[in-house]
Amino acid sequence: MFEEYNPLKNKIFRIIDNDGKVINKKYMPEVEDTTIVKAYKDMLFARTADLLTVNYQRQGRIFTYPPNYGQEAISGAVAQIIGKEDWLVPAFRELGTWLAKGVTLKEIFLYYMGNEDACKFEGATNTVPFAVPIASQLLHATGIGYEIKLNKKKQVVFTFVGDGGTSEGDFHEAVNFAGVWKVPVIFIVQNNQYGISTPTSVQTASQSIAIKSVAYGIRGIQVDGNDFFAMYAAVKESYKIAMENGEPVLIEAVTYRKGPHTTSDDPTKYRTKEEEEKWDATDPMRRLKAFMESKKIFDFDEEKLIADYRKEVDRQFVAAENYSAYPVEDVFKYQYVEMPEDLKEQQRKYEKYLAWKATAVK
Amino acid sequence: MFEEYNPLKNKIFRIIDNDGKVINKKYMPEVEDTTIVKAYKDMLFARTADLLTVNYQRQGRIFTYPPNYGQEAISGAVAQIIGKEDWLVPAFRELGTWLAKGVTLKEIFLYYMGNEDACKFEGATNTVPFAVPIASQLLHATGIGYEIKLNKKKQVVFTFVGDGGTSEGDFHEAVNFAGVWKVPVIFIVQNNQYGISTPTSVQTASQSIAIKSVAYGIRGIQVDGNDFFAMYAAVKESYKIAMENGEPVLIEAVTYRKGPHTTSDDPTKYRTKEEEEKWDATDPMRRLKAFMESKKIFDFDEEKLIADYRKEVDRQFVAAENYSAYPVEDVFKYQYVEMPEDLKEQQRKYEKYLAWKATAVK
Amino acid sequence: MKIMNLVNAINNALDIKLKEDKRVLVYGQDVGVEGGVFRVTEGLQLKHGKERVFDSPLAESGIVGTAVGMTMAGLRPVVEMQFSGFVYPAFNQIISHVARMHNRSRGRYPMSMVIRMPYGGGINALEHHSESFEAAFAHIPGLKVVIPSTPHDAKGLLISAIESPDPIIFMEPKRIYRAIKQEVNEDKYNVPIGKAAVLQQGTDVTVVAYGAMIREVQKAIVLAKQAGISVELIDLRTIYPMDKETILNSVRKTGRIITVTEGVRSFGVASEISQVVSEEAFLSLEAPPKRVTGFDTIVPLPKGEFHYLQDAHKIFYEIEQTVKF
Amino acid sequence: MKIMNLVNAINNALDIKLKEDKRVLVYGQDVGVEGGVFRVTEGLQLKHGKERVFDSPLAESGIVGTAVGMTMAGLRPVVEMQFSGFVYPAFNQIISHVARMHNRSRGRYPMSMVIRMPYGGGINALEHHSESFEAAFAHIPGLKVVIPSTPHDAKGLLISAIESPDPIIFMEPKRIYRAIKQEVNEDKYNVPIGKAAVLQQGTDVTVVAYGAMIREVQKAIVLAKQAGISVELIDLRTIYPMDKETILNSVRKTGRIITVTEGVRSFGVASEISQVVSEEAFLSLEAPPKRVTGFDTIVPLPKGEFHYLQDAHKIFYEIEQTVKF
Ligand SMILES: Cc1ncc(C[n+]2csc(CCOP(=O)(O)OP(=O)(O)O)c2C)c(N)n1
Ligand SMILES: Cc1ncc(C[n+]2csc(CCOP(=O)(O)OP(=O)(O)O)c2C)c(N)n1
Ligand SMILES: [Mg+2]
Ligand SMILES: [Mg+2]
Repeated sequence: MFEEYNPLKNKIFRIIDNDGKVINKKYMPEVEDTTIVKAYKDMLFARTADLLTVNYQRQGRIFTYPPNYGQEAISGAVAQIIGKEDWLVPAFRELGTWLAKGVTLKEIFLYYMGNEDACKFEGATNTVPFAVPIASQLLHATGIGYEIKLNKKKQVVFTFVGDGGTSEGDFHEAVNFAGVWKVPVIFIVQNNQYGISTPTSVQTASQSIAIKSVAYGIRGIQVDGNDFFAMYAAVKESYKIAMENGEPVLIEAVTYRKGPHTTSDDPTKYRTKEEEEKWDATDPMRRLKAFMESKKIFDFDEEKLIADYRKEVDRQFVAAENYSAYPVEDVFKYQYVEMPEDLKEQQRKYEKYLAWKATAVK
Repeated sequence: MFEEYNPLKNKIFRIIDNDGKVINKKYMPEVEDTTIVKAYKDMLFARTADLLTVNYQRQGRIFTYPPNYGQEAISGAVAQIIGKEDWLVPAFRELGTWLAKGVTLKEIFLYYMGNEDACKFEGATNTVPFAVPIASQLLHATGIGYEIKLNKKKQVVFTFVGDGGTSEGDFHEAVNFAGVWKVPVIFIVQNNQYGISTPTSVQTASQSIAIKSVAYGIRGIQVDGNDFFAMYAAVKESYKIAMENGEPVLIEAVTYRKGPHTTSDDPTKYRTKEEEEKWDATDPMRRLKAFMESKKIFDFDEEKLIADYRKEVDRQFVAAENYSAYPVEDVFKYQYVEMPEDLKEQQRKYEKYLAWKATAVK
Repeated sequence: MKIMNLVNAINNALDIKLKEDKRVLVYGQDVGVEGGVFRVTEGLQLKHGKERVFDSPLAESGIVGTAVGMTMAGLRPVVEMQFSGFVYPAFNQIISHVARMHNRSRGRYPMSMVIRMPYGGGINALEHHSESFEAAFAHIPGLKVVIPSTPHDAKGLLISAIESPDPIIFMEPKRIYRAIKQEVNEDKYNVPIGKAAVLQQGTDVTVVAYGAMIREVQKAIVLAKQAGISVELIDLRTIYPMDKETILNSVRKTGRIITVTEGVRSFGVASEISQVVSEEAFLSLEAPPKRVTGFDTIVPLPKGEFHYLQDAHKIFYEIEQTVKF
Repeated sequence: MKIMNLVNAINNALDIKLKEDKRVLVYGQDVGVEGGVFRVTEGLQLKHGKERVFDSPLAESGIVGTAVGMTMAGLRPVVEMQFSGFVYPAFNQIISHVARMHNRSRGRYPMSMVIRMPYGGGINALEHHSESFEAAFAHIPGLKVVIPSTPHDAKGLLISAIESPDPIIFMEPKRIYRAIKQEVNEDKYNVPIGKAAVLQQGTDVTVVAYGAMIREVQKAIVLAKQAGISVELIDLRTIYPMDKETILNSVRKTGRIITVTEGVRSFGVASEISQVVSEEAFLSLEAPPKRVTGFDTIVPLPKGEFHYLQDAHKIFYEIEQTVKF
């Protein structure tokens, strides 16, 4: 696969077309029907949650939120492959992968409600908090990869970044170190065509993002990120390479951010309706559904499912809303494991002030 | 040339062999005999100065110095092409190019004697001070390229970096910005096989450094940097592309640092005699000399020339040694164009202290 | 005169300088088509062209580093960091080149460039979107650090910054980007760099602040007045070089000083101001110089952020304590 | 016991921890085969293998960023920045992750890692090889900043740093790397982080210093003694968290304080120490707290550097002035 789709050939790896028809039998992965159904449901759950979250934001119940809408197949595929012991080093737009690792919606909501407790990720093994400074997380993935190699563990690191993020120096250093150290890291670039308002053509003049793998002597591939099967096959193969050879891989997942950058963003300022419509035809869920229908495995009541999902999402949202208040001590106690005396003193003084305020200010 | 030597083909661009014989007639550049002679003399002057400088350092007359020994053909070629209005954004190991721009040995010596006045580069147009933080200068080159483009000037920017420097994020950002902005910058990577003690194989797993150009959508080429004619032809062609199309080019000049990293370094710690001898056979000056002899244009007394050069080098060295003392005010006066009051006050107080010290301390 | 908020005033300053000086460029992430995430550069690309107002790749070191090159080549770039919390990848370029090229080249290449960035908390933002790192910039020799607190000053200071032959870190208190409106002259004018402003005369205690803290101090002054305390308020406006004279004159009169900043407490701006006063007005001091600042902690996420921020009560509390000393 | 200089002592500390704790790794530019440009890591690769002591690519953000990942995965990397002047490309990783991951993950990922770097002037080096930027690191919440001044302390502090669950910026005064020799215990021992040491008792004035400045102050103390002045000398050893108690106890006794640092004056460590004293021992102060520091300038190249450095005379000059106040 990596030979045939060597990024130098400038070919995108695709398996089904926009109508869900298999156009690349050779590489059609063997996926159990149950897995396909599960993947679709995972994606549907993620999309349902994502759309609802935007609603919550509009209602003023959370702060700014970056939607995943349109990019679900990427995480949908990773979710079927990533294991409990594998590491996830996220960016901030791969909801489905977080859920697969065991991060809960409640935690995610808590995060966008502005509480650090979210990132404990209590039910998720080997999962790192969301990274806000673009591309900086990729180096963490490489470092984790080194530990896996050093201790000869059977693990793979999955890490994510956007097309915009490939412009940062840290992208270069992370993939380069991974190439030199030969560590099992799968770098997934979600090329959703924009970094906020900036199109990929302003980020780089390179023919593709996948081709950047050549600069690091590692395998790379450009995949139709809205094609579940292509993503599944590419990630599966990458996983094998990472696990068996201990080598890094760069996957460019070509997709489209159907929504705004965040709930504060207005994409009509910088892109056209025509463009949006063009990409609409590639919607990953519609394509997968069409495939499933043709295979007669779309045998569930989607409306009903969505209704259930909405309830579940809401339940978790309310749980996040009911999360206990932010105690003063939480401002201080996680700064250090061994807290400096002076910081303790700052806390004491602040508590004294709060006591004063409680009586002095009505 | 850039087609035929596309770095994806993993071919090095070479014109003469180690015995100075032309092995690549197709690309043998048209160079006047007088230019060849001048280039050889330039290289000889640079090498003479360089070796003497190491001596001065051993005598304790300058501080640490990074020798150019073995890398002379790269600057030897650039020197014949770079124009008065072209910009030079140096690293710190391209002596011949500095001299071509009009930097004087005296200034260079002054620099390594530890005086900032060196970097005024009074006789050199469009020449930027040496850059110590590895790779950071490359971004300056791209920025200058933007100005050239904006104001439609007829200029090209030459900038240098080492193989080690390609690992830095700034390398990535600089070449990437240049690709996106399409600006006339020639990035020359002097791949001298080491960054201090670290071999290139520890810097990157990529097949070559030239191939990194692919990641930025720009032209690149791997050149035998110890082959004057190959360097000349590649730089000439790059210059044309930069000037006429306004495009950036990445040249990997493969060479060998025959000396230590700096006068404080001991290369026997990390490389073998055999390796050094192997590379000795590729010495750029010997190869060019062999070519000239075969063409019967080596018609000068080299020993005599070296003797003259040594005198000139020494004259400039002594001039640097006799440079006026470092006045107190120079510590302060260049920090700002508009000096803060408090800094003036710091200077006044320090002068007061010096006056006290002059009387109080015997 | 026109009613402007800080965003309008900064936009206006950029517009004026883009129009009058062809060397001026404006670029950064999303500043072109989008007009910046805070809309500070809105409309400028349309007016001044894509070559002078444009989106850059997503790389802060790249943005600042290329600006260094442009400046050497004679341009006067005004670059934007999308948030001050994302300036760190550019730190090497700032400290090693922006701050030093003029000295390194012995005056040949003055770094007449401006790095703009919204800073500070109070907008319910994600991590890294709320920081106040001015103390570190002010500690870097070669830079000047400017922070306006009103639309009027923002415009005049930014114009001065763009015209300054020295490099300016221009930090914009995003918490009050749209909160403060004022009549602003539409013509060009300058507010000088390095000069503080006495916003209110008083006799009992001097309060020094800047940026979004000014508004909070003003509220605290109302409380203080009710308690019979007369506060002198100084808006620092430039963090470095600091207007020591204005501060010292005030403290010589009041005998007491409190500095209010958003940033981290230790090794912060308040420590510097306090020490300047201790050193140079020691005998005038009737109480220890005090600091009202953030804690030595990371700014908490929105649910905990109010603990970290300075508000009128916290400031008043310290004013009262200092006056009682 | 064995005679060691700072280089030997640091090497010894790394050796001990590499041997006793398999989680410990040492990497950075040229630290493996070459043993570092100052030979601090000499011999360690041979002893502990290429997988645990190795050369990295030339990229500081890469070095620190990968160390963050390794730490999350349970290793305890000790990385080297070749000079503190080259740490800036790693600034984003340090401030955004090293300092914050523990808080961000609410305790799940403590950042038990060490970033070592030689710092300071006085070795006739090129630009960027002489800086002292500890104040900025100390201003970053989440970090601890340690600077030894003797071989004994260097070893014990580095061992404590490697064992610390919090991230440590470990700055090594390269000017005295080989200049100070001492009998050092070859066994493992700890010197606690956050504790200053009173190196000399005195009654007239407290001098706080650290790193290479200690030796200069000691020389100044000889001059002071000749002038009949009794100096109490405190070696700070940890810049953050600062041992306020030791400083305050001393000042309560002497009534006077001078801080001596190599770094830039404004917004520096001396300002913080002074302010702590002003705030908490105001009534004990008989003279303004004073700073003996570098100027607000870039460290000059070797020909001018001596102007910038603090020496015994400059320190004595200030001691005398303060005592006379
Ligand atoms: C270092 C840094 N610079 C700037 C930002 C502000 N910012 C947040 S998201 C974003 C765009 C990211 O684009 P891309 O990498 O394509 O990811 P996408 O949002 O499209 O998923 C920017 C500029 C940031 N978070 N970090
Ligand atoms: C940012 C930065 N990191 C580290 C150094 C220290 N240093 C100076 S030269 C050098 C090696 C450079 O290697 P290379 O780029 O191959 O250039 P060469 O010296 O071989 O010409 C290093 C690590 C530096 N100057 N700047
Ligand atoms: Mg994107
Ligand atoms: Mg090299």
